Amino acid sequence: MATLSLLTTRRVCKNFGGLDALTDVDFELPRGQVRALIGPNGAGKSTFVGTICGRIPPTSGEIVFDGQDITHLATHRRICLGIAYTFQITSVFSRLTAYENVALGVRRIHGSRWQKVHSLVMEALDRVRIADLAEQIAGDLSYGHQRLLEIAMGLGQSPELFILDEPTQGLAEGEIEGFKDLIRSLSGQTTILLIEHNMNVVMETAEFITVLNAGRILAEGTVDEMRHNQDVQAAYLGRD
Amino acid sequence: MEFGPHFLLATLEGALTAAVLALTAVGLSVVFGIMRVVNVAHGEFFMLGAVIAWFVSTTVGIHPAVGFLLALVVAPVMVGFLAIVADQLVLRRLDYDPERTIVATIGLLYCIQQVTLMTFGPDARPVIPPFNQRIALPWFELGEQGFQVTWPWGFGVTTYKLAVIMFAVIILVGLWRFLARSKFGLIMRATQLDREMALAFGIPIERVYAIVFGLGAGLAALGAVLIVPIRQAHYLMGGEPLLLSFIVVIIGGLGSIPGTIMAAILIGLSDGIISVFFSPTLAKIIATLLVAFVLVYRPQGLFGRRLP
Amino acid sequence: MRQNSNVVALHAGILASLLILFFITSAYHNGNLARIMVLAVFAMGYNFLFGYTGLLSLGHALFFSAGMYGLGISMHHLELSVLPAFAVALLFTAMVSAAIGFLALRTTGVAFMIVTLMFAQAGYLTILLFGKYTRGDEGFVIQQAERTLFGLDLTDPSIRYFAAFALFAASYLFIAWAVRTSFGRCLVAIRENEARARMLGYDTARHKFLALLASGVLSGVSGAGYALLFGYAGATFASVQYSILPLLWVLLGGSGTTLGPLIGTAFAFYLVDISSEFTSAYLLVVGAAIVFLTLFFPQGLAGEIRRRIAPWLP
Amino acid sequence: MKKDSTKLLSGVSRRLALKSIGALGGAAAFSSIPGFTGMVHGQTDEPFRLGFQVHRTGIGAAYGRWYERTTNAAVARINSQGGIDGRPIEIIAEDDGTDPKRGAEVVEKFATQHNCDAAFGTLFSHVVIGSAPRAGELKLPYLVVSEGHHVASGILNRYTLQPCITDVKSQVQAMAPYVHDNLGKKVTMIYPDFAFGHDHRDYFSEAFARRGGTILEQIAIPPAETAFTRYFPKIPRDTEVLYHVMVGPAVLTFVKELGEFFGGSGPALFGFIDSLEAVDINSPGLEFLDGSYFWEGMPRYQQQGMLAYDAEYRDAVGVDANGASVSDARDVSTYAHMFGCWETLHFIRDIVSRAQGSSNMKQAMIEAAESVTDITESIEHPQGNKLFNGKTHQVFGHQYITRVNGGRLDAVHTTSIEDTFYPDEVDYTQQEF
Repeated sequence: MATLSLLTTRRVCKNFGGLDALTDVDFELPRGQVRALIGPNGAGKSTFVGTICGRIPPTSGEIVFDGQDITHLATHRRICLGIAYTFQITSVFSRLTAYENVALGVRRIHGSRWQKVHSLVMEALDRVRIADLAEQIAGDLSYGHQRLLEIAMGLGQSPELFILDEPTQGLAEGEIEGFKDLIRSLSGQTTILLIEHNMNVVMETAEFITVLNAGRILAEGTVDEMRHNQDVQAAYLGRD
Repeated sequence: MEFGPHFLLATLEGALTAAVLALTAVGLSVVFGIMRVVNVAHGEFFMLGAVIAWFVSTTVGIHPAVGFLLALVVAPVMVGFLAIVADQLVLRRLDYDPERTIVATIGLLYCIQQVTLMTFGPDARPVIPPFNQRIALPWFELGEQGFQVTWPWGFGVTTYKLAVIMFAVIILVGLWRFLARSKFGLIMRATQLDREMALAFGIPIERVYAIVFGLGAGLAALGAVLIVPIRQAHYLMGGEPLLLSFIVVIIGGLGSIPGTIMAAILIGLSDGIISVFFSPTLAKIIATLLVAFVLVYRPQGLFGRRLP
Repeated sequence: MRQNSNVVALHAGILASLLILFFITSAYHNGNLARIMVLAVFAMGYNFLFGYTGLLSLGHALFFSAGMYGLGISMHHLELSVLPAFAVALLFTAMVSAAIGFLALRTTGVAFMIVTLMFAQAGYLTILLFGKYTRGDEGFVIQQAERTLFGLDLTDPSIRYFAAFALFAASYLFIAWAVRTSFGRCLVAIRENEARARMLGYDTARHKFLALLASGVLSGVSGAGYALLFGYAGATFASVQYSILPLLWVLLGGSGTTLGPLIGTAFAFYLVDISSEFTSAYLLVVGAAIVFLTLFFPQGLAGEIRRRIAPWLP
Repeated sequence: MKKDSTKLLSGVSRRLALKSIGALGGAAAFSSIPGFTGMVHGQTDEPFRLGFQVHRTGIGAAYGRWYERTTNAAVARINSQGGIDGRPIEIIAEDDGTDPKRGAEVVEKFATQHNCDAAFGTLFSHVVIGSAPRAGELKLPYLVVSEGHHVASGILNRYTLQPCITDVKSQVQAMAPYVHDNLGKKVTMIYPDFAFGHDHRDYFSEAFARRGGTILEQIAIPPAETAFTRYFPKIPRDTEVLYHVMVGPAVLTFVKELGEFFGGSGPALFGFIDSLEAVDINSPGLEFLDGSYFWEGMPRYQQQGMLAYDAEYRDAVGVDANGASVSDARDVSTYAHMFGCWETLHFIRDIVSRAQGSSNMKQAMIEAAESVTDITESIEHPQGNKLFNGKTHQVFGHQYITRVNGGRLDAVHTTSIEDTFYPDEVDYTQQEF
């Protein structure tokens, strides 16, 4: 079993000064799956992925990645194990070029093999269709392009697990289509954990959905199962 | 001197340092906290306060006390005004960029020092205190003959030093109440918390910044006027208050006025008291390392909250 | 790839012009340039930490003086010859830098500024405390006769010039190389956004530590070089002023550029030197020039060139 | 000689004439030395370029200003008498910021940019020590007015001389007998915790112990300190004499707080006037100094019948009988030290005259200086007779002890030159040029 699932969390809790953000989250993500993590605002989605990639230390519980307990591992170590994370709020290096933004991630893996780095960077930029903007300063790019750059930064690292925190927020209609294509093209090779509000995107790309509500896992299942789940609908309707 | 009186004397001296330091450091703290500007020229505003005090008190030749009282008003106002001019001419145009303001205020420091050297000269100049009586202090001992009162050699304090401590306390309490109660205080705090939000609420940020910069410089000058009858005016006197205020502001927690005052008391007193136990230069080293280690293990300062 | 050849040409051009300058300038400017090159190493070391890694230290006088006294004490008291003394200086500076890095890097921002300032102050006072060996503020002379390397008299103007050049060139090439490695690029990423760099899998703490170490050692090289070539070690060089000077040089020249420290150091030197000939109020001129530059050349001289003319400038 | 002086007398004011008669006295001191040919034998119109390192800014600024005034007065006098070897002196003054790095740069500038014939005038020891190596390497005669023990200790080089001001080692050891015999046997010392203070600590303690006295406590004050009261409790109760020396901007605070601490009931005070150079002894807060003793290199207040050329020297520099500027009585001079500039300039004139004709003028100047022994009190050397040691490049002279008496400093003792002697620590003449 352990080899099949790439990521497992057991009874992960996070308490922010008396406020329970996460309670006993047991989560399992099989290798190669595209998983969507949905839930109303404040459900704890970002906190949960934060505990996975190490930005937020869990109060208790354990996190296992690729058979290794990473609960107490430093952030950069986890990233080196093959986790890539794109920020919900764009967090590109705004004074560096788009190229350099992606190259930073690539170089961490391939060091100073410049040719290899170059081809991987251009490939990543190409996959999000901004290769022509490579020499632009990231801060000068449009918001949508910055979101895409953020994704390219993750792609460049060829991660085992790619965590995307609301990647389509602020993208134009055409760009969202491109994003869907991208995810589909990755499925099978890369395990993806997608936090997404856009149900359209979720339905079209995810294979499996986990619903988080008030810091607990409310439901899990295939896209179809979730579409008809009463609890899920209640959680969403209750809020919105 | 016996340990007891020595300790008390060092504490008294420490309190004097703390009082003046608190005024100067609060000045730096508001500038630092609200404008996020590291004002390297802050010590020069202090120095200008002392120099103007000398000028006023020697020009108004009626009675030392009259000149001094006049200086107490004139020096802070003049220095504050000069700071506002500097803010308008330089800092505002740099958009209060943290790095560039450091360099620009280094430039200001050179200019102020050189102009003072050319006008005031290189000598240390004394200001006559408005009053200054030495009070010999008694010490109590439980000796063989029971409870005894002694008058240790050199154990004393002057009335002026005591007055400085009291005056500084009054000013600081007044300032605290002003900032806590007044509309301007509210505006200042709002600006400190969130500059963008304050702008959105229609607070004239640039005017607030100018006033804050003037206020900060004025407080430094006020501290200098108080100390100048004890320690003379000199064109290089700005270095130490700058360094100490800087330390105090950080130790106290960025932009926290009560924290700054607490830190000033702590630094002032410990500077005095550590000197009782160690040889002077070693005491300085220990005090300096103490500050460093406090920050290493509590980078947000002793009284501050961790910055996000 | 054209940019690469530009960069190589620039580096070669800078070093070549410094060599040529020796033959075309007067003895006076020769001496100045030697001094500027040695001090530019200090500025480059500072720039490595401040300009590239984004850590503003106010305590670099500590590293400079560690190198200065490392060499000075070994030659003056232990009677070592130049090379071993230089090695001792580097080792000593590396130890000091490592200790400071270990402690001070627990902090960032203003706290880092103060912590480094405090450690440097403690270092300065320690030099005074051990006045018996350091001669405190007065300092001591490293005798002319001792300052020879491979039989060459380092006090001879031309040999001094080339020794300074060698120190400068080695440091310059090291920096030029280091900032192009993935290590150096990561430093820039840390400067821009440390949290993001960490999320790209970089051990930012280790990177910052190594950057501080390199920065400290380069400053120490400069301090040792200064003591060796100009024959003096004194506590003045450990005072606050010498922590602020490299910051000033770097900001004037352009932080985060390989060329900036040299330009800034030379500019500051000649600003003082020339203005002091016209007026005794030269500090006023210097102060006004600094204010003027920050107002109108916010990125420093080399930074402005990069912004306006040559975006490829390293 | 006679011919020279008559030449000078024609067409100059009576005051100048008086001065030049004084000059004859100075010249007389050298007339016995072979090679001395006179002062007005011009060979070239090229000015004698003299680099003057001035502390215009930094902690030495108060001294620098007066060093500059004294220098200008001496240059005016020398030039009016025909200059150095017939060449007018051109002073190239440059600020060293009281900083050893800038100091060394300035010396380089003198040597390589301005082609100076010599450099002189530095006061602060760290500037001297930082600059001297460069002067030596550039083979520029470097005559300092610093009172530091650096020259005679042997750490400098053949081109560095201190020809007209006694060093601190001599000064302090010459004080020990008087302090011991007249003020008290148990001394506590307060001094700044850097090299200058350490010289006081070491050399006074040694000399005082030799005399049979005891040093009870040595209190070193950290540099740049601005508050002192907290250090005073360390003064032992049985202290008979408090020996104090302090430099820097906070000296007045130091002395004032000392007074406030004792409140008129303390031990006898003996201080180095360095603590109060450029400070009016009648400043508010210094009243308690009345009756205390000071070392002075040259008495600030004019003394009746003591120094024959003092009045004329004061007149030339523009200092009144109280040691303040004639134009501003509040502007007190650094009288105890600045005579060194005046005397050094005249010393330079003399050694150049004697080196005249040499193909290597700079080397010849040093050799001429090394052959000097006695320097006679004269208008050129108004501080008094001196003995120059050519081997150690250091001069030895009389020291003065004055007592504060109703707002002025009255001389109570003049040490002999012998009191300042100590064994040679170096022989610079053995070094190559």
